[in-house]
Amino acid sequence: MTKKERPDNRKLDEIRPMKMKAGVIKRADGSAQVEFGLTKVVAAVYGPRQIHPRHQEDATKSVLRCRYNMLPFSVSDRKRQGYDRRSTELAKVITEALEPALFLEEFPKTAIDVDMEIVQADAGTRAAAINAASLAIADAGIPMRDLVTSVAAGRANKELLLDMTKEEEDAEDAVDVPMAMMPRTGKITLLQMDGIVTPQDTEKIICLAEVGCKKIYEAQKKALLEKYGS
Amino acid sequence: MTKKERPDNRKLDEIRPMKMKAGVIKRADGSAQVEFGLTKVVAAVYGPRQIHPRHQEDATKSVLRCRYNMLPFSVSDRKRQGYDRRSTELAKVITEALEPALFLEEFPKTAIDVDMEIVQADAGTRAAAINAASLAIADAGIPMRDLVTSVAAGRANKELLLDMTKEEEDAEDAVDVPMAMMPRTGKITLLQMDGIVTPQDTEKIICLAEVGCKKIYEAQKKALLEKYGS
Amino acid sequence: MTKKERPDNRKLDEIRPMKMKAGVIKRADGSAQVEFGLTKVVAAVYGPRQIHPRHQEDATKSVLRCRYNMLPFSVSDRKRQGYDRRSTELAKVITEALEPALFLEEFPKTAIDVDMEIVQADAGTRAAAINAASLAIADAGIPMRDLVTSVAAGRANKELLLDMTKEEEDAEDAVDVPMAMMPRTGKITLLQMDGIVTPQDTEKIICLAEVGCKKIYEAQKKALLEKYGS
Amino acid sequence: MTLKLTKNYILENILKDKRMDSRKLDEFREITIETGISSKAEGSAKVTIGKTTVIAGIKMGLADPYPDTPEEGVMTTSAEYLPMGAPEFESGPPREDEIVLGRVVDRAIRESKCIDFKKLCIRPKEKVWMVFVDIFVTDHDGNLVDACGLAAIAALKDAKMPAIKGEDEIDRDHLEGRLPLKGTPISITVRQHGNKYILDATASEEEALDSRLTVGTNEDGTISSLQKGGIEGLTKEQTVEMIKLAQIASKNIRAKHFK
Amino acid sequence: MTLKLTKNYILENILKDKRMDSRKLDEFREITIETGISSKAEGSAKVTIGKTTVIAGIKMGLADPYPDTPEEGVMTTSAEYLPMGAPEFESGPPREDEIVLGRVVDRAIRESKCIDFKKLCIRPKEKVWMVFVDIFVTDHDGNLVDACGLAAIAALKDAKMPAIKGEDEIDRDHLEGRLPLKGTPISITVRQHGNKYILDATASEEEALDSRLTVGTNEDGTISSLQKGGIEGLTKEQTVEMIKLAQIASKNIRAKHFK
Amino acid sequence: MTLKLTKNYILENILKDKRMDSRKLDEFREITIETGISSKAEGSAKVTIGKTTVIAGIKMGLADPYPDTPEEGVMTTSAEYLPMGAPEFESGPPREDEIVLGRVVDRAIRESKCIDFKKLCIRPKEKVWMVFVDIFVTDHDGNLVDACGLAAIAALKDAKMPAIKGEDEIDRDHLEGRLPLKGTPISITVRQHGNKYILDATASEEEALDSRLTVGTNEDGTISSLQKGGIEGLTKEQTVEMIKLAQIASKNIRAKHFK
Repeated sequence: MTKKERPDNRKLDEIRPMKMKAGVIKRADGSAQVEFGLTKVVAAVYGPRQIHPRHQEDATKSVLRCRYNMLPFSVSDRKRQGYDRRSTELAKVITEALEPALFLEEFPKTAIDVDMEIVQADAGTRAAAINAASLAIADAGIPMRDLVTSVAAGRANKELLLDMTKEEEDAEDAVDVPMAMMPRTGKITLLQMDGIVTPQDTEKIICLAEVGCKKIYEAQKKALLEKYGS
Repeated sequence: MTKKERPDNRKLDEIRPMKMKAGVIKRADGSAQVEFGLTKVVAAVYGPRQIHPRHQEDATKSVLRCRYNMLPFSVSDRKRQGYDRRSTELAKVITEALEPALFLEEFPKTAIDVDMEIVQADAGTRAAAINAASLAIADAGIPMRDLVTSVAAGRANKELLLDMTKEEEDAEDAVDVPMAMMPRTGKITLLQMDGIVTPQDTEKIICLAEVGCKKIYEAQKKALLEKYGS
Repeated sequence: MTKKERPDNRKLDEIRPMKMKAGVIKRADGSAQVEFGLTKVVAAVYGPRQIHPRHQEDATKSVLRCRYNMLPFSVSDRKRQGYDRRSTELAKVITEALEPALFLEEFPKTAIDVDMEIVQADAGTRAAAINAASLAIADAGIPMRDLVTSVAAGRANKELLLDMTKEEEDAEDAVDVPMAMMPRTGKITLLQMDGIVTPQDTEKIICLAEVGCKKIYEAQKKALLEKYGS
Repeated sequence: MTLKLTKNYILENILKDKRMDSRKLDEFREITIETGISSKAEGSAKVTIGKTTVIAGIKMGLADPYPDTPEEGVMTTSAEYLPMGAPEFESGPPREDEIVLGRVVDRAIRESKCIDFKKLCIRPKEKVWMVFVDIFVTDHDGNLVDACGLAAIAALKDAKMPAIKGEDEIDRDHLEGRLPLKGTPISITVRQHGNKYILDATASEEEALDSRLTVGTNEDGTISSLQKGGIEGLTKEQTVEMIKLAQIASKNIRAKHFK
Repeated sequence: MTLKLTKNYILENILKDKRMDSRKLDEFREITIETGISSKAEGSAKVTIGKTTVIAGIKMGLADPYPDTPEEGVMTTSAEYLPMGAPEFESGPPREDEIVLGRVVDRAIRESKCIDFKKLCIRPKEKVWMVFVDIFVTDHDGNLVDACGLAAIAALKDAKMPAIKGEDEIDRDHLEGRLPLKGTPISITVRQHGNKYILDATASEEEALDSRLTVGTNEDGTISSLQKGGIEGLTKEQTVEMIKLAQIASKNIRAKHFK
Repeated sequence: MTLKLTKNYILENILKDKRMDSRKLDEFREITIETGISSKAEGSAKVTIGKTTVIAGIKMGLADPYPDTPEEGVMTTSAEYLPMGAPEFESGPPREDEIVLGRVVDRAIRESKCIDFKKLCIRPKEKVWMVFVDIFVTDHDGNLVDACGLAAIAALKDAKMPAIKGEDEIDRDHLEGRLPLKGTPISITVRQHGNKYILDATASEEEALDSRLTVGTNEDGTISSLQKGGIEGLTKEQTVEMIKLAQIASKNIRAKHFK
């Protein structure tokens, strides 16, 4: 499977060139910048801290609040700022993807706020955002069960492949499966899929995404090492 | 007056075929569905219950809060959801139409919430909504001085008539008089009018609506009997 | 400089015909109407009074809250009501222009609310609004260090001039410098400028505005005398 | 806030035909109507009724006609409480009361058919005039519906028609006469307590007498809109009596202010 | 509110293959599907699953095509909780849960390619049909995603195409057959606890078993959408198992309700 | 929060010509300007001043011209605080401070006439280019106005013009040179305490010295915008002095960063 090549000369199970850096926002408690090819995301974390408005407080745990936002100039046709349904949904599924990795019950009555800003968008923004958020949470020194690692796998032009570009996502037969997991336990914390596919291929795509996550996991750990030494 | 006939073969003082049923929404404290010809409304009640947001609380009485909403597919050209001035006004006049029948002072610091949803609209939606709301309040076991009963009367094609259809409402000389009353005391609790008419005919139209309300009153009582037995 | 004349036959340093009247809104604690040529503003003040919403309360001082609003029919093309960025900015700079004249620390936990409504707009609305607001605050009996006085000076058709009309503001080389001051101390409390000009001319324009403010100051004092006698 | 005591005092006096400002039950406070208060508006008016003041302005715009009336102009009416108008008014999105106020005034104008919308058509199906009627309460001492209705019709009568230049551009420097209007619809609000009826209630009286009927009246004696308000019910007989009172009051105002 | 006790009780029972209403773990409550519930809609349906009720309506409108699909019609789907549907539902802007619900249903329809959008083109690049799918929850006792998905596809199947008259005016009095549809996509939500899986959770069960996977299934055995929900993670093996269960359930529903 | 003690300490030191980070009163922190930070934008830039970071992006769109300038393109500028930029920034509608920030930056660009809007006309009266300047604060340690102004002009200078294909469709794959720009307007904010003036205040210094003047400067020594901020008044003499200081600072920045 790994022999065939793609428009950008990658192998089918090859991830786009990655850049990861922790600690990019000085005021934040933790932050990270992550690039996958032309996709670029900055994430920053504040917390655990007092929660506003107060009525959102939970006496039994910290409330994880995520924002996913595309900057107006991150896409070809300018994106208007403000409420939109896609961003609201992504914030929700990203929150659910990150939460299993955190010990929220140890910080009752507080909030952990994660802001993810898409600077450049070329497919895979939610995966890049999760990777950046996960690094930013670690950078903030918030205890975690494991890093959360994310990538999309799928199908384009009859091939199952990893980490598709926008061009590949636009293929006639495209299937897109964004996935996030905690590599240590293999628990999948985000799974979505769009596009018609057999159950067998679904399983193969999930396996492919799992392989991708493990590679990204190494890159995440390296980025933390670069900041915090060994 | 009752001899002439209308496009749908009704007599001038004849009400469209009615259907009324109490107890249609299982989660609600009380509910009802009411149909007048092609107009179909569902109403449901929650309360008296704790009020949110708290600053709306009234230490001397329960606050009656009504919502009147047309579903997008209840009319020919799709209706967008969200704030609109007509619905806001109708919610207000319907609240005023229902309130005299209730003993709000017996439930201080609470809310009674009435949700009226228009499923199919063909003239007379506010009257149908009031009839349904009134049944739903009774179904919720909230004490009432009397049922509130409502119908529109008016004029079309030179005839004074009861319970007009959309077609009749569009007549060149149309006059529309939605009215609600508590039949036992004859007190009018909602009265609106649109269209040019003499004071004499106004009085006649009000009388016609009064006759209509009394017929509907019987149908409302029957619907409650059907649910609660005799 | 004062020899040349303008489209409306004014001298370069001449202010448009002014009308000022205190006490025009009966319900308000203080109010005033101010006209400069075709520009007409009404301002009214409530306070110091309890503040809503409560979280805006400041334990150390009164909160000055200003609203600047153009009525829909105050301009040629109807102005839609509701949030707009220009009005928000003007409310902010007007608040900063008025605040130095007030003893806010003497009324902790309260609000002073100033509502400025533009009835007719023909250039200089923010200056007229400040003059009206200042009179309204005095009319409300709220203690002040000094009246705040405002006018715009600038350049049009190569001449430096005072209190421009809309026509003059539209000149190719127009420079607009709205300014407010407390005449007794000479302290400038509002200063904005739009248009290309040398630093030397900037200074001259500021001097011109200062002269204008002193004239307006006299008119303001006269308006208060007219209401309150000597 | 009116104390409960004041409320009872007002009600007791009304039963004795007395009002706090010595007016008769069916007597209006002094009305003044001033037009042309904003030169940027196509038409404008300021109406005072006692201490109540409202201002209205007319702007003309261009719009696509509604599909079901392709040859008719359109109108939109709004009423807003300015924060200056009363201590309890606040800046923000329109409140329920303002929306109802705007809609009641709108219907009184619209249903009286005083505007000839056919004459406001520029090109059938494509472009028609839009009449914006914007009303603001600057000083609130009761009876806003009647004051806003008067301000709206006075501003409409004051309005000049701008010209059209080129393709659908409004030329406000050239005027082409007045808005196509006929008649002077006037809304009168009657409030009720027991078998007593009062006109032109002050803000304090309104707190005491919530129950009311607004009647849209025309010159020829017809009526073209009704709106009951308030929580208490009315009998049919009371309704008929209130319509009569509104008719008389509107005739007087029409005679005095719209000759 | 479900007490913590109830939650534990539910979970313990599920481990013993028991549910509070005596159903088997993979058993649905009774499903009813009624179409044509609003004669003003182009298509409509009411779906009940046990005590859960949702209604859906289809309206057809006209729109400009998207620049990247100039020859295809468009669709928009929304799901809303009506205040009547549960004590905790409130009027107001759509909440996060409603948005996700609408988007999951939208994708299940869209990605199954059951609507032939090419046939909804009126004039390429200029005018296409817009399919509005509006879904409302009127009674909430759990499993809203599956109920809303069923209501959407039932309403789409019920829908008639209006005609076009003149220049881009919709003529709803003349109908031109049905919406161009093929297939019956059905979404099934599987919830998980330990190594047990349940279908068609009630509201109480949903509070106890947050972790879930919604699978969009097609008649030919393919799947066209997945959406994991809830805070707990799933293993790959669990995921595969849940997809299988969804396949079986959807086959049964399709056989029984969409013959 | 800066303690009152810190505030007094800052003020006392300034009177002795000392700053907490050892800078001279008229000394800027290190400035870096990086362009091309988003390949999807027509132009983009990231500016850091000490620990303050802002990013700006330019997008080109199509618009109808304003009726009074039928042959000129248009520009819109906004500035927004991202939640990541400071603990007190929150998601939501733009706040007063953000609106003023955006408007001050907008006017400094617009009034300097550095953009040749006539060259941004596609067809007079019908279609013109719209320049969107979107600025975001990602790290806030003071002096946002100057940082945002630098980011805006750097992004504008970085911007390429897309081509037009067919009827008013933007072709971003083909570029047609750069935005028609002349000059490099730079805004400098001077803060004042007693007879001392400081440039490039940090967030802590801003809390201590509220009174300020932002001066929009041009290469030829002219100025094209002024905006006083803060609650304290300024004398005429102070104003003149602050304008001078801004002129000098902007000359240095222009020489170093925009050769």
